[in-house]
Amino acid sequence: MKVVVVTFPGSNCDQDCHRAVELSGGEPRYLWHRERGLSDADAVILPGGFAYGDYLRAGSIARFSPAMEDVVAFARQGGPVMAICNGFQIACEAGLLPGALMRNRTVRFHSFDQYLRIETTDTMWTSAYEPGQILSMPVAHAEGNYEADPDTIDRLEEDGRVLLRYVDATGATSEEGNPNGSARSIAGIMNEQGNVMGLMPHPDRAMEAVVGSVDGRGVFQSLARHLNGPGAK
Amino acid sequence: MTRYQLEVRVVPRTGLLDPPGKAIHHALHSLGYLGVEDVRVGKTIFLQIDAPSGREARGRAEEMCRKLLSNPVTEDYEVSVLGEGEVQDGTDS
Amino acid sequence: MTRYQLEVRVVPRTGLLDPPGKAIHHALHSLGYLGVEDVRVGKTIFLQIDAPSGREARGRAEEMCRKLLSNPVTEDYEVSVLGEGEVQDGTDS
Amino acid sequence: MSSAATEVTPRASDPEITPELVADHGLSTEEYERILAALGREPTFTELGVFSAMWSEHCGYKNSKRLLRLLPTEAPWVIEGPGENAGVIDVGDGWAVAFKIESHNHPSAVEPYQGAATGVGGILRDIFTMGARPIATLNSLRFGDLDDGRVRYLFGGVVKGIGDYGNCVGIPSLGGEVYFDRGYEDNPIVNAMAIGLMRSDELITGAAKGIGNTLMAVGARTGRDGIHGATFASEELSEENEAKRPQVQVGDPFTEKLLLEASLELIGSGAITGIQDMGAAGLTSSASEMAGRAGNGVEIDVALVPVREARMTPYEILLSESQERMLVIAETGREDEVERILRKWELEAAVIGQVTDDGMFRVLENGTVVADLPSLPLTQGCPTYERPGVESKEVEELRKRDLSHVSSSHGDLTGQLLDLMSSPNLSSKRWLFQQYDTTVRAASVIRPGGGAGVVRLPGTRRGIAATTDCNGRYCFLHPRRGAAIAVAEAARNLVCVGAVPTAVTNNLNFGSPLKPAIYHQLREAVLGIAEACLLFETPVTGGNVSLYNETDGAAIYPTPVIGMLGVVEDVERVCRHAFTRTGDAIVLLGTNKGEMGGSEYAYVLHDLVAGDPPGVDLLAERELQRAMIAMVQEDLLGSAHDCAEGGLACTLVESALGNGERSFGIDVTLTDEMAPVPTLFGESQGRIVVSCRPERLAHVIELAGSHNVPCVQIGQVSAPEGSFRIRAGTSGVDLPVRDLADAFFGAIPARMDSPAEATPAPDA
Ligand SMILES: Nc1ncnc2c1ncn2[C@@H]1O[C@H](COP(=O)(O)OP(=O)(O)O)[C@@H](O)[C@H]1O
Ligand SMILES: [Mg+2]
Repeated sequence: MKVVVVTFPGSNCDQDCHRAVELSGGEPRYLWHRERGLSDADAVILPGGFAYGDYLRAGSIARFSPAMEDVVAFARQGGPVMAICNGFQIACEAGLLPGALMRNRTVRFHSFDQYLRIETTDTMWTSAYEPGQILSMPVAHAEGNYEADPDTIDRLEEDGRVLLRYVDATGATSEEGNPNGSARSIAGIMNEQGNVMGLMPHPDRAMEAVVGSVDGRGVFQSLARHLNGPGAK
Repeated sequence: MTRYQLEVRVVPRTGLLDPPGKAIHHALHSLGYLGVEDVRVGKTIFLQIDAPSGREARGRAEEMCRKLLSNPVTEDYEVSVLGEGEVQDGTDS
Repeated sequence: MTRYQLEVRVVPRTGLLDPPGKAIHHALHSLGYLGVEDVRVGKTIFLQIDAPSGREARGRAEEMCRKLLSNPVTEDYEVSVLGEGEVQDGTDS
Repeated sequence: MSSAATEVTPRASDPEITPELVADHGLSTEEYERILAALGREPTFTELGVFSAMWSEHCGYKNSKRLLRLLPTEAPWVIEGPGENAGVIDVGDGWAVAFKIESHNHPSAVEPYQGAATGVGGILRDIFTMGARPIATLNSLRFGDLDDGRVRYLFGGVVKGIGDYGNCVGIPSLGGEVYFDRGYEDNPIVNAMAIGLMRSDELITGAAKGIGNTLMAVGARTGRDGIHGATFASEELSEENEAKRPQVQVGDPFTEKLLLEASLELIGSGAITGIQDMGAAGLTSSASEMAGRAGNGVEIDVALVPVREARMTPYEILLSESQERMLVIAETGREDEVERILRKWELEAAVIGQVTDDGMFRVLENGTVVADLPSLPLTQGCPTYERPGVESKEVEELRKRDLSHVSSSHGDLTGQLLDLMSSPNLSSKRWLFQQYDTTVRAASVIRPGGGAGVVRLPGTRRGIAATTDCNGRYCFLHPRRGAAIAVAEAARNLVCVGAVPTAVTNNLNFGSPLKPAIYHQLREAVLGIAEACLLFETPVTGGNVSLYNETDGAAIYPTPVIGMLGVVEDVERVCRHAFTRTGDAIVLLGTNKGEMGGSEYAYVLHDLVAGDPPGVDLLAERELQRAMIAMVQEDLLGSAHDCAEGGLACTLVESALGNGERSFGIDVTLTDEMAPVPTLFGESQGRIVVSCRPERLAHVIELAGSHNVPCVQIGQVSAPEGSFRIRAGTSGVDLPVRDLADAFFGAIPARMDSPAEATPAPDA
């Protein structure tokens, strides 16, 4: 799989994503935000970081970059887009995903390992996991509090488009297990077509046991399986 | 061309949760300000815009709000023209 | 007791670097808004305060600014009373 | 030496050079005489400002330079010692590491958020201007009592400032330390350390090489931030409202991130020959130091420097400390290439001058020479002083104070343990480091929360371990021993994870060296560091000196913070501080001597900072280090944790609780022949608590014995969520481990949830 990692000037997880693709047997390539060209891409990653400093609102400025025009077109044609952390914020601002990511309930930056629960495995992003599987991955964000109007959230739930939820050590959703205060403990979602996924936790930092977790591998494996499977283009 | 001073206020939409507002509310209560009943926190953006008319300047600012300065999902905005005049002292950043 | 709506504006002191203002300015230029000459970013805090008089409400808000809402070293503040009245719809956070 | 050819024109608005003005610039009469001799004429106002900055304590190391020469700086693995922007060591596999620590104490006292943020910014620039990509930061902090509202304001602001800056740039925090003690009431300490990685043959230095090469100002524009120079008067300034002159530098981490990437790309392109941060004393120090290092001169026209505000004077432009700026020396003819790289990163670059062959630091304003100074006296000629040092009687008395009532005190030991674990000094620092991104770059093998942190080097199994340590109370009571303990503790923290201690950076935070009692502390502390570093073969490759940390004549505790790096051969084999298995043997390496002087127990339970601090046997430490490294490399251990503040009991609590994932009960019996308080809470050095499978115990004991390290089993790890039980003679502690967890993890959050006060800073 050929995966393009978009680098905005303030991206700081582009290298981590690049490596995660390599570790998953894919061929990563960077795309500078001012450049264009996704014709060779099987998938795109919008990595974490602070794209343009994010002083105004996370992701607000990044969506105007030339590369993003291509990413939006790529997504509209069904191309897989994985939007991690700041990438999730950018994808929401760009209208690729519904809702918005507001300040954490604590008004502090959160950096720790977070328990997550896989809500559905029937997607190109989660097929390598077990239904209901509990994962642990690093989170690192100040604006990860997912909000959308109630109708939108109901539809996400009904369509099975909530992929991941924040849970506590027992695997249950709870106030304590949802530190940033996201609506219905949502940690990751996908768009209607299922080809754009946004998530706040970092699978790209959970690829090797020596750094604490391998629970992020499944996301990349699922994507690889989808791209290499019989239905692949 | 005149230089207009505008103020853009971007505020969290009513009904939506406002974590900074809530945190400040909590802190004010802890400091003993019990009469505080609600706190909401927004952003104020002061713009200096060169435009042929105040109307034009305001129109541009409103466009900027829709495009960049506010998030349509979570925020409302309001533009007001504060004044007009000559180029100020001090260059920009 | 009346409930007063107040607005507190907190702005970075002149001469200090304002990274958010700088970033927005830059972004607006890239979007083609070349007439924008300066951008500065501050906070607006809306308070509802129950107090016996508007003067009292404003006095308290000013005290809150000194104690909590503004940074005495880097920011200036300004308090204005927007209105008074009954308890609004939708209660606080 | 000075070239007679150039005419220096005083500016019309310059104030007259009077003895008062000279004094206001922090220069003594004798120092001013030296300037006159070096110039052969009177300096202009601009020149006086330049000299005053370069001969300040910060740039000139007036009162510390002679002492710093006592530190060992050499070893085969040292690539770059003190003197450059950062030290550089070879860590194997073709990799080198640049690292340094820097203080931002005073700015943080005035504005904690920006002060701390810009401190991080500065130290990162020192690293990437060496051509190294920052891979980790640490921070060493000191505040007053956390029960005080203003202290909470300072602490909260500093932590957020460090976090927001480092998180945005994308550098993981690997660790650090924080202490709360009245000794730092009005003078917080904020020291930031950074570590960067490069190929060992890719070093670039801050030297202005190549006559005719071009000087370029890069990055943010220059504003009137942080201009020192006391109460000078200039026409331009008095026009404005003096009160509005900004005293605070504001950090812009996004611009820093761009500068970081642009600098590394510039260095990689070969289009530049030198690069340096415009840090303290801004353009003046960067330009003159770069000229000085290459033995060349520079010529700058300040009118070409991009400014943020109108009508800035040469004095202001030369001395501004606006953040996120760099000075770059471009090869002649490759300026366009430099500009192209900077434009890619959306940064400004301006040609402001060139490298000359006459050894002069020459400044023009629109072509008119406003300063023309020989660079050598400027950068090397700062007079250095050796001062009289005498120990203060008061401290001597405190040290000799009899603490037998503390040792023999009785009472509820379980309650006392809970009190200690709820002291912010001993409680978990989770509240703080959870605001720092610790996992970005996906290479953090051991994150904050135990002892040393470990980060993996890309494409290898090798890692770098890092720690910062210093107990200011020990240093106050016995500066030389306290400083040696700081080095020994740092090394112990490193060997606990399995790293070989390799090199040191240090930050000397002290009061005014003009006072004999303080100068005594400074000299003694340097001697203590020197002795320990020499013995441990951990050369000092750099550091920072922060003096005059005083308010109303009251100085901070002498605080020589040690930042130490170690090399880990195999990151798959590191050892952590938390117990891992029920049934494991708990083993103590080293001996308890029951020392209570300067202890946390005496502070928390008797409100005392007194007594003779623990002794330190450096040779025994050395043996202990070797034994520990061998044990970790042979994979014998389940955990290892150094005994520090709070003594053995607190070490056992920390190992039982880990970072809160899982808590183990323990069953420990101590048979030392001393009273329970020193048995549990004495702070003897040279001790490490390890745990291992019972079947490996014999091997552990044998290995310790072969290094002459005392080693006994003291108990075992019991069930998760079980009882935490230590018997010491006829008394002891016994409580559910859950209660300890509540105290340990709850202490700082509980305090930080109560309101802080943001009253104006004392000197704002
Ligand atoms: N200011 C800080 N920043 C980051 N991590 C910190 C800070 N203070 C403490 N820590 C982390 O908390 C843990 C415990 O600190 P400390 O008690 O000083 O450890 P030790 O006694 O082993 O030196 C360490 O992992 C340390 O890195
Ligand atoms: Mg320590």
